[in-house]
Amino acid sequence: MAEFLIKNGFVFDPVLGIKGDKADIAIKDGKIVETTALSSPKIIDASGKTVMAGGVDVHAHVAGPKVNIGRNFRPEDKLFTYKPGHGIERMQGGFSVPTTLRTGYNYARMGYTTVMEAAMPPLYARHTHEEMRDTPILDQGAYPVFGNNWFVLEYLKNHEIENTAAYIAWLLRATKGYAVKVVNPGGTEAWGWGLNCDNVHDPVPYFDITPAQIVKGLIEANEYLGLPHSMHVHANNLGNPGNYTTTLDTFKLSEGIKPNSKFGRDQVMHHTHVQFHSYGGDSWANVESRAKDIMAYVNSHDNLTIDMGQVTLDETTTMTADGPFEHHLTELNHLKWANADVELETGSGVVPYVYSPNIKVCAIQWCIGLELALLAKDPMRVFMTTDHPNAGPFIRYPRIMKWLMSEEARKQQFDAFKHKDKVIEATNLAGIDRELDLYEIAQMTRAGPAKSLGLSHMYGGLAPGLEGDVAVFDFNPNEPYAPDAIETAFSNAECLFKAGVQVIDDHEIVSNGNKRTLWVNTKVNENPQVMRDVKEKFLRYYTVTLNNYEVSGHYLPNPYVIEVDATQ
Amino acid sequence: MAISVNLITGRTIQQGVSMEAGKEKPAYTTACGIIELDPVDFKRLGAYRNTHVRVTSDYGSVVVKAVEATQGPHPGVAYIPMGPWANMVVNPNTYSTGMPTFKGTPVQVEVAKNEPVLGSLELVRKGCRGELA
Amino acid sequence: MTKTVTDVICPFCGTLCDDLEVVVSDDNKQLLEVYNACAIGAEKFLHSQAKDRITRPRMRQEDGSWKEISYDEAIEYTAKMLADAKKPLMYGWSSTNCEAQSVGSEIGEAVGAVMDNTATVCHGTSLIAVQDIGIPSCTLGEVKNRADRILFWGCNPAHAHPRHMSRYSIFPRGFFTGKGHASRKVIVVDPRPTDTASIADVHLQIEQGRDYELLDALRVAFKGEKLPDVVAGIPKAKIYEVAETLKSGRFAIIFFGMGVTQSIGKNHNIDAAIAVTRDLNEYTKAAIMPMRGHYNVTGSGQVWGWLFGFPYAVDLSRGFARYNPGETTSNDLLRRDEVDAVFVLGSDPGAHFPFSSVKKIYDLPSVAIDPHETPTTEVCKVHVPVAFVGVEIGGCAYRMDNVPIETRKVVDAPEGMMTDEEFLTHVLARVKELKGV
Amino acid sequence: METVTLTIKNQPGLYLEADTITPDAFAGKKAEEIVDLPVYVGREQHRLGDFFDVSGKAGATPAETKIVVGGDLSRVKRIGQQMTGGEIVVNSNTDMYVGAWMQGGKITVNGNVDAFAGTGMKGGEITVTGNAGNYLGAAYRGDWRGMAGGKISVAGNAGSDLGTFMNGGEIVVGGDVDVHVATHAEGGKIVIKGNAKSRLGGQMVEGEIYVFGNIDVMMPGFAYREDVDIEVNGTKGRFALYEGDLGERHRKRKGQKIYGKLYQLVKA
Repeated sequence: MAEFLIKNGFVFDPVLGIKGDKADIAIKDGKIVETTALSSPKIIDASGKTVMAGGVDVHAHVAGPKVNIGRNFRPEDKLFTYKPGHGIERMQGGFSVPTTLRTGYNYARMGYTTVMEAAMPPLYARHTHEEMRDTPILDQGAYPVFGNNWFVLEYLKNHEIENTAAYIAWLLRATKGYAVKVVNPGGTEAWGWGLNCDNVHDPVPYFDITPAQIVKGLIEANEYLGLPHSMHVHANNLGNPGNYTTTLDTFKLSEGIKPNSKFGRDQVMHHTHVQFHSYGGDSWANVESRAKDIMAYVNSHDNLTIDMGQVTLDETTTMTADGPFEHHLTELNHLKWANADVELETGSGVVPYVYSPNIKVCAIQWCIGLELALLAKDPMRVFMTTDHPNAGPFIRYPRIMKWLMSEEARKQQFDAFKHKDKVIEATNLAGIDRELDLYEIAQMTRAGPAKSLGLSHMYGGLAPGLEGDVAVFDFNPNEPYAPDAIETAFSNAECLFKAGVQVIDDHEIVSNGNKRTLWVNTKVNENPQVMRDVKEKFLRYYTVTLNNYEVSGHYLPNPYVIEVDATQ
Repeated sequence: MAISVNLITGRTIQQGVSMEAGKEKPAYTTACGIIELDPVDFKRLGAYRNTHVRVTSDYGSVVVKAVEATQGPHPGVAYIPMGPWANMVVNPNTYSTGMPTFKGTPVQVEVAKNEPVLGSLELVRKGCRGELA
Repeated sequence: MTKTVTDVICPFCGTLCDDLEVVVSDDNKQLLEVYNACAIGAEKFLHSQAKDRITRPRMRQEDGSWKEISYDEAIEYTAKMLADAKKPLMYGWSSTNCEAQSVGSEIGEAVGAVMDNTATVCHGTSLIAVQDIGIPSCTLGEVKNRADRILFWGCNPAHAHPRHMSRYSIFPRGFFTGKGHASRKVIVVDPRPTDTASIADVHLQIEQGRDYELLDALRVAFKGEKLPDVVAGIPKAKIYEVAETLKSGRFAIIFFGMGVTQSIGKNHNIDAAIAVTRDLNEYTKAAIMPMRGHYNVTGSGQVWGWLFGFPYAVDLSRGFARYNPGETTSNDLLRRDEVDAVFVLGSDPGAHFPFSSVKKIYDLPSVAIDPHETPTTEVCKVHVPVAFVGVEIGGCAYRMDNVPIETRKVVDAPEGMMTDEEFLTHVLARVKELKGV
Repeated sequence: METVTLTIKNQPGLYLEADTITPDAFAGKKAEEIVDLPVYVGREQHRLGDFFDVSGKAGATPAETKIVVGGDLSRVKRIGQQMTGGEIVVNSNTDMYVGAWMQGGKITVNGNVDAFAGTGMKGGEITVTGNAGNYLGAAYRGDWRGMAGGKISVAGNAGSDLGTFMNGGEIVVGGDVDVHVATHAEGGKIVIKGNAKSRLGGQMVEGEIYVFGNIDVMMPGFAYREDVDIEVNGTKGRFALYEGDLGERHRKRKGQKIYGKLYQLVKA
């Protein structure tokens, strides 16, 4: 394989602790190596430019059934945003819900190389894998959802952690999944009857269990298995005024549980898109930021990581396994609503949404997301996301960088709000003058998420031995720049290497890379009871047979299996 | 004497089975080269069951065998199983939706005792070559 | 000796039953028996064994007769036809697997084709409605386990989806529906007293073509507003009664079919039915589902969705994907003389398009890829027989509720026959050569 | 105002996509530059000059540019698409998408237009002396933002799906209309001087429809309220006022529910 030497760039790498110093980065045989290991590398002159590891997205909705509903039911999202094929690039379409090809190319342009699909309905695992297969360049994995799964509800009702763990291991293997995802625990099952679980103690109809029991039990089962990632939760009560208390109650469920993982993570809970969960007030009229309370908790509890879910002020498409929330949303904005409940497992909904700077609530949401990041004491535990496409499309990450790195850019946005004064009153952001630097950005977008995923042995840094995922941006951090220059430079990587293959050269996509699908194969002790339960449920309640459930290797042409041994 | 009826088309199990067994086979014609009429309409037409009839709309004409409605009564409504016979007469107007108006075509039905019901391949071939009466 | 293959997926309709058992000879050459399938599904498996099956490509001669040609010649003809055309129509894609659909999409992209599937004459108008108003839906297992109000509107599963009622909708005993049929109220809306209507609790024999009005009347009734005395031939008392029945259920499901998608109003009928479903969610839980026809028409819409962003009628001619039914749909393209070549795979427009469109196919350069001899193969210039997907080759298919299932190969195709995917892969390679890419 | 005259000289084998025939694309250009603008037949790109004789020159801005198109344009699509100002006169029947997503200026078609004219129109004026096809002044597929402003006048008949998802602006049809008028509308005004068939105002939230002739079948969701004496586009008379769609959601203003309004002429 080719050798590359990226010379003289300003390097930002939390793994090596380099904070913008000039350094040379060497790539050989797909990995980062010591510069001395190269014999005749292709030289990339990065002088005056920024060099970082490939970006890692811990939470985005980029592949699978609800994403495709979003594409297919929004032809207007593609109007006048088409891009013809060019060179090796195939044709691309879609703004808020891009086609798989555009997804791969646009992440690559931002210097991202690993993207996790945040919610895979197990019964639709094949679909998710088909889309990931057709997403070029990126390494991907998908999180099957567990928080409303009938097996889990029945086992955890009696706190049967070992059975839950055995079932998780089985389902991860059957679906070729990566981690344990929980969305509105219990609430989506309640939505099967048009109901919801509004807080962590609100019992799930019929199943006689509370969201708190589900979340805590799944954390314990996750640690019983020692999976690479922690339990990854989207709590109850998303998007409602006053919901920050539910969020804090959910956080607290992680207390007292220690990580048990050989994969280097320190957290037992990842709470996603916390912006949507940090609202005070009791109505849309008096909704306010509670980011300070939320971050006070996060900053003082190190077994927890979070991501932002930053609102980007775009017209977008919301989609989540939180079925009741999407119904609530369509009743608010009257736009088209898709819902897809999945037997024994989960549900989902999709509704377009316009985050307008002229609407007070949207502007407050924008503030809250930024506050979370700017109040973070440890950027290794607070990650940049938009919960793509829920709070905005992922292509806005460079714009979020601009807002995080420049108080001036935030002021410009405040000035553009119609209800600026009311927004300032309801939030803390105007009083925060912190400006993040690129090192902190690299923590939030590279090293932090990689560590949280249990993948710091592969991604997130530039230390020898890690994957050869390296991005070069046409940005000189040592010279004065306008805020917009950040967005421009980080939207359009000059060079990108993915597993040692040059994917972007001089801002042009030159390779479709060698995408891999990551999944976790967990070895557990034989558990006849769980296997009996699985057989029975398939016989009686599922509409596919057990033998037609497991995703075959055929769907993962280039798998990367992470082996976990939980037999001890 | 011709009668006017409202024609709809659709699937039948016989249409499905014979289609999978081969559209070139006589069973397909038996299943789909028919029009299901209500007894009341048979009376209006003055014809016996299982008589060949000519069905004509603004869009075309086809000879099929008239049989008694299997899922009736539905006076004034006639049914030809989906297939090339029905498609000789259905309203192709899509109203700019892509979808022809397969259901709800006003047609005239008249007795055509001595005219043959063609097989599917022959019907389509002759139609394309302009060889149909 | 024989062996039995279990958990076989039926490649006929969108019900995509996956519990068939097929007995084959030990050498995988002969398919002998089919169990658990409906009459249509069984026939599909058994027909693959027909002795008179066409196993080699053929080309129509000047005198109207067929001449056998090699697969290579068929590939050459197809690739040249597509590469030469300014705007070819590549139609069908519903009776094949997603793997073939994916390769076909790449061909379409390379030649600037319009890609359309059988939804165009089936549930295309449903897809338009979904784009306008959305669709609250669910998997079929949700229906089995929860639904106590089953409404079939303009569909007749007894004939079109024969095992639907026993597997999913009327009869099964699910988790919350332990009494099966007895735990459910079944309503059928159809202008004919169909065989499905005969097992319903209520049949509304609607005046044909007045679905939009009746659906609107239900919405008026939900809100307790006044109705005219009779709507669509149904007395208002009956409409109020049915509205109450739906509202009083714990979980209502509406299944709909060609009765609404193909009658006047088309997408608007579905739009109104979805609006009814939305309304019901203010009182109880409700979902709605199209009774998709071909076993993998849903899959082609999914594949094009993630590759192009649209579920059917995708115009790639300008190098990017555009969509507008009425313009980019097969029957409009053919009627308006807007395409200059026709490629058909996995469908039979010759039998299922209005004849005026069939005549246009006959007048154009055309290729049909189909295991069967059909009215389409009869009017095309070249017919390429292929292996039966789901019988002689596996691959992914999507059920009517979008659940993907991997179909199984149960028996070998006749010696030397290509699969859809193989044929298309060769055509793609040749197209790329011709285009110099 | 400067005038550019286009006369079609070659008919396309299939259809010609000519979204470059707009004052916006022509502004600031001379005839010899205009002939180089791209047009498409299927996947093939051509020059406008391959199909049209071009004479005259454009003004400096779209607003100062008038385009007169002649010859048989029945196989030409997208004339005036997305135009923001200026004027186009089409002296022929023409195909789909005339003035689609138009924001300003004026289009006059001396002939018929096919479907999707005025799709997603925001402003400006379209006048058709003949008939219009389906989806006149309607929204693009999936978009809840249909016609928002401007005016469309058709002397003859219009097809189905007139003003679907209309939010504003005005459509006047001199003749008859086919099924589905103002479906899902949340605003705007539609005047039908001839007869209508059925499905007027289905799922209508707000807006106004005026019908001077017959209505074959009234939506069950429309209820008769009262007779009113009003003047509509120069016609004074007594109209029966219906409100609906009662099955649809409606906003409240000052405690009053706002319905879609359907006026049918009772007596001129």
